Amino acid sequence: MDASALPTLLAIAWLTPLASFTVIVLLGKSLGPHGKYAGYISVGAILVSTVMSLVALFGAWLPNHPLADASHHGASYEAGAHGSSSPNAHSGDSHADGRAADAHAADAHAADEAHESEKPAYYGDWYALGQWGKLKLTIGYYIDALTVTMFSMVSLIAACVHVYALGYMHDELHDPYVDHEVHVHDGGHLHRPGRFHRFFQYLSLFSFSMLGLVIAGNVAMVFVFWELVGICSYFLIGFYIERQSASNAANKAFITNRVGDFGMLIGMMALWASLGTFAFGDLTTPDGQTELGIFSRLRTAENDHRLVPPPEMVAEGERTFASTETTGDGGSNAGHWLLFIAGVGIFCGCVGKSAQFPLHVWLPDAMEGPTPVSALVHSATMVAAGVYLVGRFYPAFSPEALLVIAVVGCITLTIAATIAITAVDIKRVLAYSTVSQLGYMMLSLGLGGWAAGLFHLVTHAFFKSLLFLCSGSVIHAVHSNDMREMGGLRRKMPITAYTMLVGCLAIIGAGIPLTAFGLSGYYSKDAIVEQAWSFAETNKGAYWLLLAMPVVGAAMTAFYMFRLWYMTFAGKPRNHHRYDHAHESPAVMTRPLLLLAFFAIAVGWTVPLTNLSVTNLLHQAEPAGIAATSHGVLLPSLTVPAEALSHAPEIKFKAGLAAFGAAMTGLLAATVIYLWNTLNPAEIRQTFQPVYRLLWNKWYFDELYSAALIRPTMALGRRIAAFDRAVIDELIHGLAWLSRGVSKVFGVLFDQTVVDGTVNTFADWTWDFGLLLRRLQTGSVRQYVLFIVAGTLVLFVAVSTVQWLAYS
Amino acid sequence: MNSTFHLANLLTEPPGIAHFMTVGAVLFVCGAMCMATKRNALGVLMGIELVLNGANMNFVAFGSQYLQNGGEYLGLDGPLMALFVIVLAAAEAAVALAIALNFYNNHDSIDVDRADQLQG
Amino acid sequence: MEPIYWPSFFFYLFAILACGFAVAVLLSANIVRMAFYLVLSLAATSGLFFLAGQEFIGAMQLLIYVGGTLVLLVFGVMLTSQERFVSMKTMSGDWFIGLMAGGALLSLLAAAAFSVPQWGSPDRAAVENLPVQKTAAPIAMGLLGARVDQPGPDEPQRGVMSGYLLHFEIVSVHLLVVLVGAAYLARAKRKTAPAPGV
Amino acid sequence: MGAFLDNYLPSWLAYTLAALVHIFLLLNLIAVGALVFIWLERKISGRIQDRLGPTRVGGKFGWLQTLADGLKLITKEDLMPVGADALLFRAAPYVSFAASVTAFMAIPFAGGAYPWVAQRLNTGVFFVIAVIGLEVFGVILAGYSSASKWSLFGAMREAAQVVSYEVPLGMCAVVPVLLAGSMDLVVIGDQQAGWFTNWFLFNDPATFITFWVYFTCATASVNRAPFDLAEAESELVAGFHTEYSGLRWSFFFMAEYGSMLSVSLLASILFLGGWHGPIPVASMLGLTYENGAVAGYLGNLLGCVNILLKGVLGVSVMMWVRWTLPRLRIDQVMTTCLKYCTPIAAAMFLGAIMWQYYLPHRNFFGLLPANESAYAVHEGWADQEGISSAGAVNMVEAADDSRGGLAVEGAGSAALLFDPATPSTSHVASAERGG
Repeated sequence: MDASALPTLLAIAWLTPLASFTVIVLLGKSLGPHGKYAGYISVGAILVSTVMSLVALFGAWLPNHPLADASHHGASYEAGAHGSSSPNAHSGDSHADGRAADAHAADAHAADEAHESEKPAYYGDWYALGQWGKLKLTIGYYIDALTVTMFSMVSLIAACVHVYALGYMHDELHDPYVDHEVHVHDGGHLHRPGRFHRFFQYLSLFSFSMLGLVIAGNVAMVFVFWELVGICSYFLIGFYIERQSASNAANKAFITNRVGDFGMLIGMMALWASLGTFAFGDLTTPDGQTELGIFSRLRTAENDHRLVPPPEMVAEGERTFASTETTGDGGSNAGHWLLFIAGVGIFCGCVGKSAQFPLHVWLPDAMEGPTPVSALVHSATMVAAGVYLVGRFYPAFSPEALLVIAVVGCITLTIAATIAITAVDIKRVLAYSTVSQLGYMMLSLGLGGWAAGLFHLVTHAFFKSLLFLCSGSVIHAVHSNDMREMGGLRRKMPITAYTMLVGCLAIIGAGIPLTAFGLSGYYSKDAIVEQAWSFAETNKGAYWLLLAMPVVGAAMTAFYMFRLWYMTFAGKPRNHHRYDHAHESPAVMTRPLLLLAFFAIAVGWTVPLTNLSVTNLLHQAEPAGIAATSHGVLLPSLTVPAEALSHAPEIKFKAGLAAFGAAMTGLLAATVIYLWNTLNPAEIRQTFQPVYRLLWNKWYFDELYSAALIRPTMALGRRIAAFDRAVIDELIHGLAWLSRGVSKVFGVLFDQTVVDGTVNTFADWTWDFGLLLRRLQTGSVRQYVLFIVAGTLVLFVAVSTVQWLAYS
Repeated sequence: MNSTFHLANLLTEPPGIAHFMTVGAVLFVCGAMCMATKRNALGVLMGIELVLNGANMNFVAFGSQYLQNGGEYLGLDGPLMALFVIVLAAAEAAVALAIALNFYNNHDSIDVDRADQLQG
Repeated sequence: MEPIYWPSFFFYLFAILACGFAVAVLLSANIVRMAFYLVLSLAATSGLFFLAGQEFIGAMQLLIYVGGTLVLLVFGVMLTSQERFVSMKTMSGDWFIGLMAGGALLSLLAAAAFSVPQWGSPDRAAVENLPVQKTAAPIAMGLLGARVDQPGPDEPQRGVMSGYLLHFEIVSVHLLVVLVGAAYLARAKRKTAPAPGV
Repeated sequence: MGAFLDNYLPSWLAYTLAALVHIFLLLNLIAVGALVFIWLERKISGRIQDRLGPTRVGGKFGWLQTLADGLKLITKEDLMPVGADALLFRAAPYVSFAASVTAFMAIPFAGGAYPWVAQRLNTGVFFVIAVIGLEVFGVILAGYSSASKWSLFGAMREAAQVVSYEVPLGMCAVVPVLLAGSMDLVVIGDQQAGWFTNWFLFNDPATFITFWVYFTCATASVNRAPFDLAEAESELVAGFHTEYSGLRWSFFFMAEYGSMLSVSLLASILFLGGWHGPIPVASMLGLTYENGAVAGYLGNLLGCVNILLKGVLGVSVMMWVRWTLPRLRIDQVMTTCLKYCTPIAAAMFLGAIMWQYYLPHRNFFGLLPANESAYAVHEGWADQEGISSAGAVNMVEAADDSRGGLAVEGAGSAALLFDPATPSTSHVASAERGG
């Protein structure tokens, strides 16, 4: 299939869920008994999406863009590593390094691609919503290997979740549905109509929104779908709207995201004000002119795709930062500052969406939604959006902005991992695990590991959706979220237990160290640690923390994941009532689990006899210019090493061992405490009481926000309301009283004499004139005709006279 | 070309727009006078018809190729307008006649001078 | 001496007929005769239309105006032809004022007609060599919305000079409304009270 | 003819002569026609009523009966009622007769390259219908000016009836115009050349029905039984001509028979192939102008005989109807027009359009392919564009079609409209047109 079919294929994949959404919205419950067929429609739509995405990947993308051999990458590592041996060289040299790497990569790629910079990408506009001056809003697409990969991943996982939800949401088909968690006034439970169709309607919209976000060709469109994703998550988290907690969680997610979006808007404005375009790629206008997109503006070919602020950005920046000092060589840093602000602004949006510190608080609360939603939110859609956007926007991030990203990611991964250790709600453990893994991704992206970060996004999506669906299966079986009431369930539900074990092994990065064999997480997590290692070696000093934290985090990951598995499936049942009640889930739920388990194992592998692997695919999409090592301008000591450098054998060796060691440590600790019960968890808890309290209360973030933001705001609001009532209202009343008095006086003095007199005089004149005209109104048609004739004559004569006077 | 009027070559010169306009003017004025002097409502109606025909004459004259002397030329607009005038005149006659008959029914008269209740 | 230009002869013939019968309409006191003269005047006018090359308009004038409208008028005359209405005298004063105004208007219009040199007689040779102009088809096309006589100024595509389709529709609807309205106005009504003071 | 004589005589004399010849021929046609028709009517009515009709005057069939009647009428005293409006009373018969004669001016009696027609008009159909409609004025004036209530009633009925029936009549006449794509009677007639399958009567079911509606309306508009309300002798003595006698009275009848003939001729041109017989004898024998002037003249003569036969046939049918059907009441007459004829005519108009749109280039109820050359639109502009289709619908289509490009070819369309190649005369011809 021709590559030009890509936009069409992906558009079909993108729009089919929208069609399903529309149908379900319009027909709703009339689709089958209690809206049962709505689920089938939705599943059908997402299956179409999946097929289309896979056709796009295997049928249209890969035949036209053959993947490079992994060994070639290896060769390029050598060259890159070579260059990195003199990191203190003049910055001009680093271009040479980058180009050396480029040259190798170019050999690997198709022969017609003369330049590494020319990454295959298809972009264009489908429809122009309008143009207001410079502001042009379009519905466009930007398709490269990343887009195709994301499409396949998102639609595949969404399809699994849809199918799974058919079984999981089966209760909603009952009419009325009894919500046992909501108590009404008379002490009974809430009875309400089932909302099966509505759930699937939201799922379809969610899929549509996420796919739209991925295919978007410009920032404005990204923002639109960004918000759509947000509102969908709002709907789904608050699906059990009658539960106070669900309602609060939905609000919390939505409002927290708004905070991040505010930053994103600032970043968008900064970019647009200086660059004047929203588009990612270069667009050709109908009159044949090329409008450069954001990426081409920021990384022009003349500058070897280095990030250099374009002149208009410098000018804009100088206007904004009038007092900025100039650098030594006479140039101004204003452009770099603006770039930094834009980057951090965009990242703010990602912080909100991907639940990074300090806006991570919404994600654990989002567990109030049904479990399939959690699976979707945590793997393929909502939170993936933030990471995806960082990856998509990567060319626009300056090294300083990247450092901010890395630091935020590092903090997030640490905090979330520590909280996960103490959580007892099975879904909350997974939620904090997600936050932590997202921190890994952000860290990797921030440290220059573009491919590593996005690779982790893909692998994590698979095993995290697997984990969530498994936990859903468990919850479905025991009707509880609390791990303390579980135990020994592997005998009751083996499929769930062992698929979840696969998920756990994948997330801790289980594999045979120093070889190319392991579960999917093994590849991606090792790549991240390698990049961190490379970064820490290049930038000495306090940057080693950015290496230490992920390694420690890996250990914690292993610990809490296996703590979860042991508490749930191993050992003896703690609550016999729930244990007796437990059963394996139906096939419609377990089959997706098996499929996802397969992917969780294998998604990191290279398909035998081919070069097909996610890593290679992502390398195809690596934005131009970021493969090279870059240096900070505002922070001259900062160097972001090229990703290729991290594959150097000595780093690989050390990082691999460190990651494996950490994971084994964590696994061992969990086994000792929760499987063998050699150490009593309660006693440990007792010993570290303050730390435990801190972790149990999630580092008091909610309390902190409440004390620092919410309560002061409320107090201020009350004060202002009191001021309103006491001062402003009284003032207005007084003024009104005064006006009334004055107008009374004026009414007598002025209105009734002057105004009325004038009006009456005019009325009298009109009356008299009317009496005069009345004589003309004879009512006789014949006289009217005469008037017309006479009028015509007079008009003629008058015009002629005037003409005669004027021209004679 | 010659705006002067020579009796001698009256029959050897083609008629121009001005000739048609003169005929139209006569019809128009006769119609207008009819409207002004006839007391019978139907007489007034006939005057209207004459007026419309006088106007039509101008449309036709300006839309005719044979009368062109380098002046204004309406082209197809001329006959089309004339056509609309004719058709609307028919409609107008129908309504006016209905009004006249109604007037006759109500007042037993068609003297328009009696229809002056609207006088000021 | 140049040969007689026959259209000119017929022009004067019809012009004299039209104007003469129009004056007869004006001067006649008898309403039925007025109608008769009007018929003749309008028929002569249609002859003038034929002379101007507008055969379709001439035929329409005969068909609609003379054959339709005026028959209707005569019909109305007959419906109301009581002895006292057939010949209604007009006041001499009215006559005087009317003739004054009318004469002034006529002289004004005639003066205006002959004041523009381009409106005078065209060149005879040029007129004689003109091909016969087909009138019906362009008018029909014009009513259907396509102007075939005047293509837009150096613009090749269609629709630059729009036709009269909309006007045609409006007139059609108008006629329908008139039909309904006339039928309503003229419908048989039972008189509830005798007319006051005949 | 005038153009021909112009080569040998002074211009004014040539055209005057030509006009006089035309008038002479037409007046003779009407006068002789009236004589024949009156005799024919008497014979037909007699046979229908199981009588012999006139038998004595002039020999075996009483063929001189009408002439004898005419002599009697000429010698009769010319009476006029006391209260009559003298001018109108005298003018009325001539108004009728003039209208009747004028209609013949535009009716062709043979077509082809040299049509036999006094004045060829490119809006011939409307002209004829319009002028036939004027005949009613004489009747109305006669009715009014007679100062007799019988006459007035008759005239009022006539006014209402004729105004109403012109609507369906015009609608019916538009259908052949639509098929031919021209209002020129010569063109319409020549479109139906060849076998009788080409007649518009058989073009499609809509036209077939239209013909009968047309015939009904034509009968009504020439004031013939069963629509002769204006003279209904059972109620109104003799209607509008109650007070007439002598020559004036005979003029009314000449006008009536003239009108009957002209509507029949119009019917035969519009629907029955005009001067083309059911079998194309003339072209089979080579009697066309391609084979010389004499052959062409003979062909035209044959055509003339043909159309006159059809006209006489039409008149005979009218007589047959008159003596067969009882007279309608006035309300029935109006009902027939407004509730039946008009809607049917409108529907048939629509039907003909649809048929033409969906089955173009087909003849004889769509069974035979049409003769393409005969269907070329003869207005002179469509020919050049290679539009060989009949009917206004296709003209519109062609105009819509940018390829056909009537309005497209900027300067070209003016040339199309005012095509000098069209076989027509210069403006001099408008002298005849006026006459």
